[in-house]
Amino acid sequence: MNLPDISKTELLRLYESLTRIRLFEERIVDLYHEQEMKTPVHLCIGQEAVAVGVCSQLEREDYIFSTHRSHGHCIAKGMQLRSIAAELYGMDSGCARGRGGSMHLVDPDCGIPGSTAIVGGSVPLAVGAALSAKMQGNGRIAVAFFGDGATEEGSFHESLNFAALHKLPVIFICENNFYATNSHIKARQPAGRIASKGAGYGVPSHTADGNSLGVVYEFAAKAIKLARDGGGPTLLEFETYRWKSHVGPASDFQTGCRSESELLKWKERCPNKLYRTDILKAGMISSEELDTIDKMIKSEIDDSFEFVRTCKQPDINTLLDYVC
Amino acid sequence: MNLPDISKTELLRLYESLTRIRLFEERIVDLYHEQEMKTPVHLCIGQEAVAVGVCSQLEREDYIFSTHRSHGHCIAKGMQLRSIAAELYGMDSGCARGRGGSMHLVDPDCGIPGSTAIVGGSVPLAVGAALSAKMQGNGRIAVAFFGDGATEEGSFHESLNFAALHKLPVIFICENNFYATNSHIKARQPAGRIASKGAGYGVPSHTADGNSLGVVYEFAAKAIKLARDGGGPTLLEFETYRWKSHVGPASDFQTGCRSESELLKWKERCPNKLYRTDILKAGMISSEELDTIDKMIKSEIDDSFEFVRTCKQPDINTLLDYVC
Amino acid sequence: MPWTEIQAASGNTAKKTAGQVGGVRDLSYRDAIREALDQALSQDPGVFLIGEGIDDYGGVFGSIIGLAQTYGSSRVMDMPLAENGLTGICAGAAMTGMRPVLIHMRVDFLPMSMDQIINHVAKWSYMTGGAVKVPLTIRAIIGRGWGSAAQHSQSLQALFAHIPGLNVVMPATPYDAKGMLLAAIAGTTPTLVLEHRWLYDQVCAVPEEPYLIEAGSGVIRRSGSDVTMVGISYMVGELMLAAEELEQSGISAEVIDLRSVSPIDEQIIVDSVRKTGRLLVADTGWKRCGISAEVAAIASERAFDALRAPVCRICTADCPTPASPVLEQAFYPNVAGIVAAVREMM
Amino acid sequence: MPWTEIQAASGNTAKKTAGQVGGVRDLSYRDAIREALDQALSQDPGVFLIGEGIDDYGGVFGSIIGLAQTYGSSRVMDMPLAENGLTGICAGAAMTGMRPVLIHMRVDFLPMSMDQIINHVAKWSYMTGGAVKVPLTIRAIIGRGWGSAAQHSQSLQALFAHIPGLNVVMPATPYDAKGMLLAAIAGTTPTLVLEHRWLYDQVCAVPEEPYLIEAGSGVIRRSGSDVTMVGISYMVGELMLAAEELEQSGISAEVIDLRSVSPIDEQIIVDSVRKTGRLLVADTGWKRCGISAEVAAIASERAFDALRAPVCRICTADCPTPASPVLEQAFYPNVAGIVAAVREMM
Ligand SMILES: Cc1ncc(C[n+]2csc(CCOP(=O)(O)OP(=O)(O)O)c2C)c(N)n1
Ligand SMILES: Cc1ncc(C[n+]2csc(CCOP(=O)(O)OP(=O)(O)O)c2C)c(N)n1
Ligand SMILES: [Mg+2]
Ligand SMILES: [Mg+2]
Repeated sequence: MNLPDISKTELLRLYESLTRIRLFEERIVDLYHEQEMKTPVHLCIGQEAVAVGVCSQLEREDYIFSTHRSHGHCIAKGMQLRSIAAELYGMDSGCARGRGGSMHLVDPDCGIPGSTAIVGGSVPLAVGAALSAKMQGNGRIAVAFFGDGATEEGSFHESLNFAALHKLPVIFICENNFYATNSHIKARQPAGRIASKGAGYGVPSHTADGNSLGVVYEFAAKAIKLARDGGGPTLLEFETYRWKSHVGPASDFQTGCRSESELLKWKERCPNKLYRTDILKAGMISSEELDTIDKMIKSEIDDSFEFVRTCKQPDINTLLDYVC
Repeated sequence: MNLPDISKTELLRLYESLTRIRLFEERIVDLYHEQEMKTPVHLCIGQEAVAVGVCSQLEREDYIFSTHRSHGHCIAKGMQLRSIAAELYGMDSGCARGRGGSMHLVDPDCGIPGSTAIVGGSVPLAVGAALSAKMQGNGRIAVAFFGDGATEEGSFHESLNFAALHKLPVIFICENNFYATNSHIKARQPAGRIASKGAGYGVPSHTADGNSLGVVYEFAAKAIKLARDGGGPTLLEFETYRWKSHVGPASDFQTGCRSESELLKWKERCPNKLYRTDILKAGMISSEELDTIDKMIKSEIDDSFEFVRTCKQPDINTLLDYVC
Repeated sequence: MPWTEIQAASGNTAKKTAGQVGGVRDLSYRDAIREALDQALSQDPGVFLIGEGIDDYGGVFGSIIGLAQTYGSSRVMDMPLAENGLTGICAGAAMTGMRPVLIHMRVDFLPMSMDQIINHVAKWSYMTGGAVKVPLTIRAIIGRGWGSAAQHSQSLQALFAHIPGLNVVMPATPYDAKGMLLAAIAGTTPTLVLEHRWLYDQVCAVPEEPYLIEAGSGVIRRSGSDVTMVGISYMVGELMLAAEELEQSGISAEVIDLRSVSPIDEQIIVDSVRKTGRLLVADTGWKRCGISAEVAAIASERAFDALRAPVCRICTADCPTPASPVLEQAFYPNVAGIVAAVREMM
Repeated sequence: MPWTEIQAASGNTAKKTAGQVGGVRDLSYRDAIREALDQALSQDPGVFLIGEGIDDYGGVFGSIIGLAQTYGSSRVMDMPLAENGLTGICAGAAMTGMRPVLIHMRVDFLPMSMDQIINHVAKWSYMTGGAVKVPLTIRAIIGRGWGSAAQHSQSLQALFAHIPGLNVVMPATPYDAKGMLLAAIAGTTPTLVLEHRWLYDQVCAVPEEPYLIEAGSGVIRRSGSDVTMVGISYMVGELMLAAEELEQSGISAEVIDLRSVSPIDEQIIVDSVRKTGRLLVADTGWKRCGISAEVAAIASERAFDALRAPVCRICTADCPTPASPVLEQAFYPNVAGIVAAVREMM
């Protein structure tokens, strides 16, 4: 058992966040076939613990930068589901006014200056936000979320070097789900090297279980403290797994790109189920309490998609707005 | 004393190569003020041992890729001084027919597919040549020469990863002269990290004295053997120092960008002088023999610059030739 | 329904031009590319394909399906996500005897490798006085629709056409796709082959045996006398549809498929404009300093006296691609817009 | 004689336009830039300068000399050789309250950072529905001469002008350099400021206090009635010299300094062409899909009926820059070529 040493309220807040991400994305799966959500969705089902373990410990003002697979990070950081749902449907009330879609979630009020669909792009942007925080002396920190594939891009290396050189308050969170689209990490990198790259810059680095919220929480806590105390960046590689295909609501093992048995093995280590089991085992929380949360989240999700029906598409006369 | 374990003839060949580079570049220094050599020269005086220690052990068919500071590498790899000198003067008989100038020396017959003035550019090109050699099974290896500054570019990281993944026959030779233009490495990288980057890719890596030809020779020999035997890449960081300013024939300590005392300290460890002393000490070679070589090189250099006077500028009607 | 399937469903349709005669079959754009690559791989051991995840079941939208199985992973290679480095690596291989075909699923990833393309690949031959060539082919696919949005739908041909030392071709038909790809691989000039995703299901007659179509020649897809409509890639089909509609109202439009945006076939433009006196240019990309600007400039330099009306440019709107479907529709030019523009010209 | 000194010596000369009156002094282009940056740094704590080796004694060809001493290394920062990463880092800082000025000694290093510039910086405002702006200024210098060769002398404005979401300005005078740089830093649109190395010694009257010149407006440098000559950056001076020469033979040339290549001041071009009926465009870069193509296209769209002669484009030759001085001279356009072209037009 691996629970963070925090209050019951806090433990429940984490449960709520995990559940919100999972159920929101499952709702996308349910609705996608209607072909009304005309945006490529990269679901993070199976990877929720990383988003929650990290973001739940950040202040609202702290920055995160995410990727094409950003729903989880943004929800965990506190974005309203309504503004995400509306964006998925390209509505003018979406977080990016329908201009961005799934891959470009944004909410500056929640410390989310944006998400990028270019692999590796989120990494230097987060370093820049950390530089900004340091220069302004506002005590904020920045987090870059990215995948195993992104660690192959030069921008990752350039970012680590600069962050280490200036001891910037930034945390590099790599969600190693072992695949980039359908390409296994073995076809792209020498084995087991992601965290070992930190040494090349003098950046403390660890590989850990990304499906255990407790583990993620603990490593993130240390990294956050280090960053806030002026100790500079940390690189954390969390091993995890995505359940759905790279993009879209389907599963993909049928195509032969990976085996069902691999998927099933990881499903047994479902981060949400593991956490639920752990907090129940810990004894101070009842399954009824959790069911109540589930119900609350469901109605929150219902509300967000109902909200979409009240939204308007952008006016085509505004096509050229916001260019700069 | 640090001498490679090779025959007298071989030892003399190394001496010859060191001397050829030094005297050729000193001649550039002498002539540059005439303003006839209208090309930016990045001299490697002070760094000769790296070029010679590595290139002297390569076959003619092996590939090297160099940078803006390429004279030494190309001479050590066997290029004719005439074709270099003519290129410096922009002549049609130059190695690049006057189109390239100092920063783009080339000689495919010597295994030099070219040099690039874009920092970091030589690194992936060399990896590509190694991939080519491996695919063709021709037993060749490739060497990338680059500076400390180049290790900050993303291309360095991307290249190491790919070379390690495919165990390509390529050697990464970093000449760490502690400066990129006038910027000290401390302002650009966390201290002492260049060779430590290799671990991030499982690439054997070493830092060594780049002013000792014997040391360079020994590390290069191991790396070359490993590459030829299918053992994959090696990263070698050789610490050395450039005596002249970043570009041009002058010295630069007067400007305050670095101290004269630092320069003088390194000048005492002149790679050519050290080697000369070592081989004389070893006893089988007399200083008369070395003086004879010096004289021979001098006349070779005289010849190359006299040759230039017989060369023609490119015909302006050929401006659009060779574009593709 | 994966993103990519839906995109494929929305393409316009080209007319089939022949049936199964004498080694000539109807082939889709996707299959024509596949056949070209298959033939190149089998004929020349120096050819290899490389790209991110290209050996997976999708096979780059079907365009190389099965080739990984046939030729093995050393000839059809997966690669790390490192576009600039890999472009340099392919360039280095091309300089030393190989003929790599580097494949990007989206044009939008090319900016990552601009340094190697612009500063190295395009300049190497010139910079070495012709001593070393870089026979590198880069395939990249233009995305469109289903909220691809700003970073997954760019059509950046102008950036590359601007740079001397590269060929940039944009085949609009399966026949051209095969021939231009084979010519790119066989030649010594580094070549960028830009394919529009919405062309992949188009079908036309394609000869079985290998053939080469060199960069630099356009082709007249439809003869006409009242207006010259120059287009590239996916826009050629749109122009054909517009031409049919214009015919209804008695306007005879000539449609030129440029095929190659660098070099550009200036003569075919000039000759046509001299005949029709009017010019419309339709691009898949942006207007400012784009292909349409170049074509317009060529006409006003070399067919000035023949021009009887202002040149008209049909391009995507002056903004990044929006995600919203309604904005997407407003962003892209369409047949109705082309028809209206020509009517205005008459 | 360092490379850079020699380059500086070969510039053409602008006329001084005023003396030391009321806070207006003669200032060199280099000093005007320096003053702008000094004022921006002192007025806004969010402004910082960053670039490779920018804090050294050379101070970016003198254009920021002394500022590192005045403002310290946290406001005038050296950086690693990592152009793409640092562009992203500056973008991230710009999104979160800072106003970075990223400095490149050569335009040729921009292709390294094209992904961040094209895919991120230029698109961020649109992609976020205007929620997040990127007030980033990038300065880059166009090199020329002394065998700078293919990789150290490019003039790549067209690549950036093509992309919506960026301003691209190319001041030709010290006055504009100061005002346009200050406007770039003060605005919220990411802006690329391209400076020609051969302009650095030019001198003109520059007011002491800060002032802003927004991107998008051209200026008439010389009135004339027979031909409109549109130029940018260093070519404006060449056009002025050509205009003087043309005057000798009774040809009255109007010279327009575009100043900004994105947005482009279409109206000033159209109005002038409507007056003169003839158009020549002179660019510091290549022709195909370049600025000259865009200006020619604008004229043939919007001033078609006024044009009395084919448009003429004056650009660098269709090849990479050669190192050899004789080839260099043939590669670059010059005053004689401009004069000859205009004579041909009359
Ligand atoms: C620069 C770039 N190259 C390629 C792509 C296409 N692409 C989109 S997601 C992806 C895989 C990314 O893998 P990883 O970083 O591990 O993230 P994951 O999808 O596994 O979360 C690829 C190759 C892209 N968007 N950007
Ligand atoms: C991509 C790129 N950025 C910047 C430059 C300008 N530049 C030329 S040489 C140089 C320093 C290179 O330092 P290093 O790699 O250590 O090589 P050294 O000059 O010390 O041999 C710089 C910054 C360049 N040529 N290319
Ligand atoms: Mg992954
Ligand atoms: Mg160095």
